[in-house]
Amino acid sequence: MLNRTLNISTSPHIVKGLGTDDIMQNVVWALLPVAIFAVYSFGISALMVLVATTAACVLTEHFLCRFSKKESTISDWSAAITGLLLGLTLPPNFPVWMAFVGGVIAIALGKFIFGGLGYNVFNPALVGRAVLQAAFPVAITTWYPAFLEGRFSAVSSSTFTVPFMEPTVDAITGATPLSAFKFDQVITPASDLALGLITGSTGETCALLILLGGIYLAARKMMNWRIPVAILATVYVLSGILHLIDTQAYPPPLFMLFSGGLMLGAVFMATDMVASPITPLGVVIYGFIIGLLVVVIRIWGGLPEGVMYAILLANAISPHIDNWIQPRVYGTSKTAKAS
Amino acid sequence: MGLFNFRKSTFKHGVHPPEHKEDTNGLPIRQFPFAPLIILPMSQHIGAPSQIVVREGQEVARGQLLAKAGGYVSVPLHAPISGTIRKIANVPTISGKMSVGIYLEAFPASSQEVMEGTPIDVETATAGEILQGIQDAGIVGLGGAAFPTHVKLKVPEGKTCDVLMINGIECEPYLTTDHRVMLEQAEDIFTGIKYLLKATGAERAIIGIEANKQDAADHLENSIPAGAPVSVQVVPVKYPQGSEKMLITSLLGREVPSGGLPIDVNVVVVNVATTAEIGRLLPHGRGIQERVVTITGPGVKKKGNYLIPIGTPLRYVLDQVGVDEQISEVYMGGPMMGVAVSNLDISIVKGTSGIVVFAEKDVKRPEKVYPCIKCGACVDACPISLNPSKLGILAKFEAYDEMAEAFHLMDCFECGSCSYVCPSHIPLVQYFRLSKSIVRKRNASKQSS
Amino acid sequence: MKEESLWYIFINASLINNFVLAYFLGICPFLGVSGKMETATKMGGAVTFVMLISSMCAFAIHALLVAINATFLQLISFIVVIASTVQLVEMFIKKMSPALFRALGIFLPLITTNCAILAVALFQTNKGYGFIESLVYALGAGAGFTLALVLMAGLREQLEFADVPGIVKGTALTLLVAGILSLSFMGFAGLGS
Amino acid sequence: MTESKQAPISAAGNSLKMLQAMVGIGIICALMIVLTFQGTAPIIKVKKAEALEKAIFKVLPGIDKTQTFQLGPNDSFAALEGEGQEGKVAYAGYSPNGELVGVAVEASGQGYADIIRILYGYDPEKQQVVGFYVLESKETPGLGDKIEKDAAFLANFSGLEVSLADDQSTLKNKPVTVKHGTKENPWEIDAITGATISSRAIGDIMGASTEHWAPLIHKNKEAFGLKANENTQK
Amino acid sequence: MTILIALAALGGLTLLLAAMLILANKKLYVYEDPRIDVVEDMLPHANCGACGHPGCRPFAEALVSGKALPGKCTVSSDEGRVKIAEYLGIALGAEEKRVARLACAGGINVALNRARYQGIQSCQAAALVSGGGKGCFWGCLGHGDCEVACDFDAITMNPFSLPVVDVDKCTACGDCVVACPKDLFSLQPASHRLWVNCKNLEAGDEILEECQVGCTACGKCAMDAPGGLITMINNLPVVNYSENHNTQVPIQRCPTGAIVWLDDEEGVVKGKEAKKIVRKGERGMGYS
Amino acid sequence: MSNPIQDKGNTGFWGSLKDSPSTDEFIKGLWRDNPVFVQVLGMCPTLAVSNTAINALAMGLATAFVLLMSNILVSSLRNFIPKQVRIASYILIIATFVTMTDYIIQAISIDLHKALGAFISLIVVNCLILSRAEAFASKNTIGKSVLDALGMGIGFTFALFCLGAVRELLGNGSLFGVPFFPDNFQEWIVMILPAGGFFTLAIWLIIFNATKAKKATT
Repeated sequence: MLNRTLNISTSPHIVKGLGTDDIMQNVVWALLPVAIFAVYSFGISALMVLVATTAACVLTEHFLCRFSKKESTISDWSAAITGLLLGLTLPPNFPVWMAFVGGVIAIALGKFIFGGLGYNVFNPALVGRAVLQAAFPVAITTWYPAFLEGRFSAVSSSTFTVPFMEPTVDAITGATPLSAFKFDQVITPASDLALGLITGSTGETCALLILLGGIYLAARKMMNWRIPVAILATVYVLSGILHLIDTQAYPPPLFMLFSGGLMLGAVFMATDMVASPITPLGVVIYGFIIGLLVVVIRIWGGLPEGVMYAILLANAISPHIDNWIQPRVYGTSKTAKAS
Repeated sequence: MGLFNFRKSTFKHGVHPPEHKEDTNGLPIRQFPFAPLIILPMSQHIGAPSQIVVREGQEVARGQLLAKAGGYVSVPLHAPISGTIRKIANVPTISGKMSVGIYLEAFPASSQEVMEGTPIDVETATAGEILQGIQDAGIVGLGGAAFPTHVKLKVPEGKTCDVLMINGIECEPYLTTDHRVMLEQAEDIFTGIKYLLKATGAERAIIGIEANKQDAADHLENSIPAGAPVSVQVVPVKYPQGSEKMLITSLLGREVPSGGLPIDVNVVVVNVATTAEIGRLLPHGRGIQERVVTITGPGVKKKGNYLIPIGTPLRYVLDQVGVDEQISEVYMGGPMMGVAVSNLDISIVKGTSGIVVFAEKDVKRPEKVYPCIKCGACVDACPISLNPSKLGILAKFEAYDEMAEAFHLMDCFECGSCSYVCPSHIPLVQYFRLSKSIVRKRNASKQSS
Repeated sequence: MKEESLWYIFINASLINNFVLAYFLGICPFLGVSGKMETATKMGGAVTFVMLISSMCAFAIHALLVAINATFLQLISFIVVIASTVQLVEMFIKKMSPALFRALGIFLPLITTNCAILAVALFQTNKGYGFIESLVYALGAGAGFTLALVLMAGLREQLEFADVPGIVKGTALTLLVAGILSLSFMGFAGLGS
Repeated sequence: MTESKQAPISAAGNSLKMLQAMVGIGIICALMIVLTFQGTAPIIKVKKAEALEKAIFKVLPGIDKTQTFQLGPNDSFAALEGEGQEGKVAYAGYSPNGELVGVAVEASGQGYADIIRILYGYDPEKQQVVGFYVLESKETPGLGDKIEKDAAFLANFSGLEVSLADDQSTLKNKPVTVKHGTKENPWEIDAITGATISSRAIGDIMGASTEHWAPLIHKNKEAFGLKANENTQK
Repeated sequence: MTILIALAALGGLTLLLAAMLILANKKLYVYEDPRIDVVEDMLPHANCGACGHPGCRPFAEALVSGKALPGKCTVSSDEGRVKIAEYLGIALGAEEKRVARLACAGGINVALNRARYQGIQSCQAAALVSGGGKGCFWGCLGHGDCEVACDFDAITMNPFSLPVVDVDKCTACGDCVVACPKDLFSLQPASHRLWVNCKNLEAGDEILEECQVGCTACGKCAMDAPGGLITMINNLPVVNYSENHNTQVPIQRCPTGAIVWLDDEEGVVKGKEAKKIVRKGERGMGYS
Repeated sequence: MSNPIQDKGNTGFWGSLKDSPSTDEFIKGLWRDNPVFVQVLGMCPTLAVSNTAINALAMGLATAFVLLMSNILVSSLRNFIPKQVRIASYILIIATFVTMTDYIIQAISIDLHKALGAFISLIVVNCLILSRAEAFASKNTIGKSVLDALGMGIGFTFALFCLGAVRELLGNGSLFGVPFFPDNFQEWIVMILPAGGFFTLAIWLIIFNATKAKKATT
């Protein structure tokens, strides 16, 4: 038995055992309740959207890997996350063909061109959504109220639009809390917001479930809790100050926190590890920038919602944050910084 | 002194690998049988190899000088057993390089009596004499680094040492050598501390022990000789607490400057087993012949802490304790920083603190390496606050100069925390070791040209 | 015409209608020098500086040309005067501050025929800005250019260490990233209204 | 290759040659530009005038003649030939029988992407906006630029109430954009779905401009009409 | 009138501009030898550094200033070097062509592995893990760092994981010498054809367990070689290339083929008594 | 300006194929050295006015016209202009032709002029024109320069058209303003936005890269 050939490798010879695919898989688990609630509140139309984006992302990932003669990387679950997230940011009545296009773009433009998992400098799902928003601005801002009768028996008229054709718009459309505020100065009660009794993108309506998913991931150390905390705190404080200055013109901070895609963005999008800074301080700065941009765009900008743009812009800044904020290496002077 | 004992301060970051110390920490140190043939490389320590002073065919007694120190940063080597010099030739070493060495054939065990040398009296000897004595005894850091102890103890001109730190942390999983030494050789340890205090001129000594060895801490605390300026401090369990720099930060809150030594913050750190060895050898003027080695790991049948003569071949050791049929990996040292053995013909050397054996079923090496997802686990693990994620990416793209200049590559001491936690299973430590060797090579060629 | 506030002029020129990402001005240097952070910041500074100077020149020339009733010479005078002024400034800096010259100087000749510079001159004239407004406009354009350049440089520095597929490598990748940045900047639309 | 080895600086003749070349080219260039300019200027002028005329005809339906007026001191208007001062010009339009149909006014304001410039026709008799045309906008194509094409939106302006308050110096109701489908009053503008911001911008521009111009035009209603009569007499 | 204004304006403007340029030209002209550009164009732009300069441009500068001779550039063709020499009117300064030689023949068909190496597939990385898995401590690890390091595609790994140098493509830039952690490469004049193809410092037939083509330090080559051409140093034969080394005698009795003759046409020529290696597959691990 | 062109002359694959040097001057600009897709020159107008095919075509032709005229003038004056003032002179000449083009387009169609905006004036600083003047026209005869300018100009126009056509087709559902798809076609508005310009050009570059890579392997 002492004549067996030994294996040699570099230390350490033991690993903690938590794999990248485990992390990704857990993110999917954390997203599932949100997705299930989406289907519950918006019916099969929402399910169609989610299935379309997820399938598009996974298939695109697979075929692009084949195309570049690499091993398929769909088994790391990251494409599934992208697809699910993208679906959750789209309106429930979004035409399926557009959702599919969005998924393809998210993976191809948001991930593949940078070299795949680990190199995407932007959150792929948000890249997909940004392109969709720019390409089909009407369809992506046509909302559909939650808890409609018959949502499980029929899809909305726009869901199965013929590919490349304009969707037909239902008579029943709703306004999201943010656009209701922006254009009509109507403030939706915070309880409705938290419980998801509102109009909005499939996955952004139930803030409580999103928070629960986030807490699960943070507890299992699969997500950097500092990011959502920094974002939400920034939004709360900034909008709180504004609200104190002028209660009429500026919405209450809780409304800002729970409306629109902020929760989903802060918990699941901004925390994309690859596109966010790596150091604790850097992460807080990153969160602050997102919060600031969200408040600025929502309150002074032309658009009712700015979470997507805020995160994309912060993604673009995060290499700089990583450059500026390096951990102080043990034994180096406190003032000297890595250049 | 004891006033501050409640302060369980520690260093930043670090990891908590499973300890697995319960297998052996209750087993007393036992004498290991003498191997019929032992192999003694001349480079058992960092620094110049020892120079052989015997010839082939010569008979030597146990404790007799076989090789003298090859310079200041070098130590002599003594015969671990009585026997005949069979051959002087190349012998394999753990580093993979061949080194000059001695093949020593043992006499029957009955004749193994130890030669006495010139004792060094701690009361009368000067610091210089003690340092000389330590070198003559062939003592190197027994914690694993194998750096000649007398060099480490020498306080350079213009610097002072106020604290002598005895390192009883033993943060590597599986290993219990120091634990047993502290339990069984308290007297030697305190004798050793006496020599060390004198040699360094330090005012006090602190013995640092991790909280998982509370029994050892209590035992030492109770055995402190009256009036000795020694205290025992217990620190929380965290890897790599046993690293000198981390220990200094934990116990004193001082930070050793980048590229510097503990003496730069007026501290000298000595491993507890080394201290015990000094306490045992110097009063008799003997040279080091054997050391305590933990033989453990899931692949070992008779696990334990053994007193093994230096030079005993690994093959013989494993043969004696019995190993799993499916033996797959053998590490010298612990699993975090130990070196994988490629060849069982190498022998136990002064720096060998443990042998960990894994059978095939015990090795959980992930098959797939994912790209870095910048999760930051390594950043949170690195005890010296490097950015292993960035360093890893730079290494992958061979930007070695940038790693060294902007990201403090050379400060990395390869503790393995980053690789241990990496969810993508990127061989970070290997990248860094490779990068460091290339940077060193480049710097050397830059200097020469 | 409704007066635009200086603040709006600045925001408009730097963020909403970013010269690079919305108007495609200065794309050549944008593609060329956005590879490294250091050069990007210096280039941004130099461009902003030259924009301010040429904005002043353009204001003066326009006033002069209107006075002598020869506005049809606007373009040719702009380009000639801007080019020569930049050259003068270059010589001046070289003489006065060699350190500044090393930092900015090498970019100056490159900038002379940068479309963003000429565009500042043309746009401010078209929009009928006054002197202060022109300066703010130039400052905003320069800030926007620098911002785009610096963001791009950070991303490209990071992407240098990425497994970018071979056929995308190079200009195509930079353009795609610029496209995504351009999309992100759409979030600023409507600011300040 | 080797010629540049000689220092190209020393000779004064060289400088002269450079001077000659530059000035020579400058003069050739100037000639070419001037000739082109003079050749094209009249055509351009005619085309520009045509374009403006076309726009005025669009916002004031049923006219066949226009006349430019400039706002002078004391809030009075005077007829004008050629180009007027920006921001102080109104264009009166007359029906074939010489009656004043309305006054076209330019207005501008902040849109979603940049300044939007519009021209609208105001009928002082009906106290209504009767026509609307976008002169210049950089609104998002396909979305914001519906303000130029969307038939339903443009229909808002073929009878938008801009009636004066009793004191004749302010508006009774300022025109304002409301959410799509909620238009109730004749002074409200029904927004375009998905292009709320641009629609609102138009409402704001319209509101601000009519507030300024409507009282002025009313005050000088006679001046416009009078001018038209003179024209017909000629 | 417009014409006159325009003429005056532009004329004035250009006058100003011309004056300024003339001034600038006088004040700021920096002379640089134009021949540097020409010579740089003639160089291969490989920037390999084999000439001892950091790149082709510095070499061009050195050439023009007379500090170097064109022959130093080993990458250029003969014509190219002659052309530069003619252009600058200087001597060619021909250097003998040197090539990189590997001193190991232990491919996986003849040499054993001691242990299975797992980790980054690079020789430099493997060498840091107990010296790599190779049975022979001195032998080639076969991960092909040299192949990667070579900018000229002159090195390819053969089916037995041994690098093979394409003598025509090799520019003797020395990159492989640096890349090899076992120091198996060296730059040798192409005329050195008698070659010791092993670096194993051990003696005796035990070596053959690890590698069938290793040098056993039997010393037959040294005995056979004419007049002190070969001496045994540290258990290896060393050829004294300053003697006449154009002889195939020393290789004939080598039992393992560790000393060879490198022939242009036939490639590596082993002696008559060298054991023939017929195995085409991997020899595998030392133990089961 | 920032991209000095290395003239490859008649070497290379295409050069050896075309034995008449003059056709080569023409052909190279069309495809092998296409100013947009291969040399990546003159990006501002390429991206800015390529949102519809007609704009792209007009801009391309305007640029080609300026390129042709300035190449002729530069080439004919090449012995008259001293080396030190050549760049300044070229800028003067180019600016002149651009101003002329500006007025001519205005005279032809005010609407077109409005659509192209300030980008006609910005032809002055199109690196393509200056680099052709500097790298080619100043060293070659009028005839060759004309061919070069035509090749490059048409290549530029062609590239602009490629971009404009794709962007208009997808972004507007039409080509040259004529509807191309059924009535209820969903336009991809992103294509006529700035981002779409970046994306479309990038995709064309990728296609060029891919074909080049394929050619290299076969």
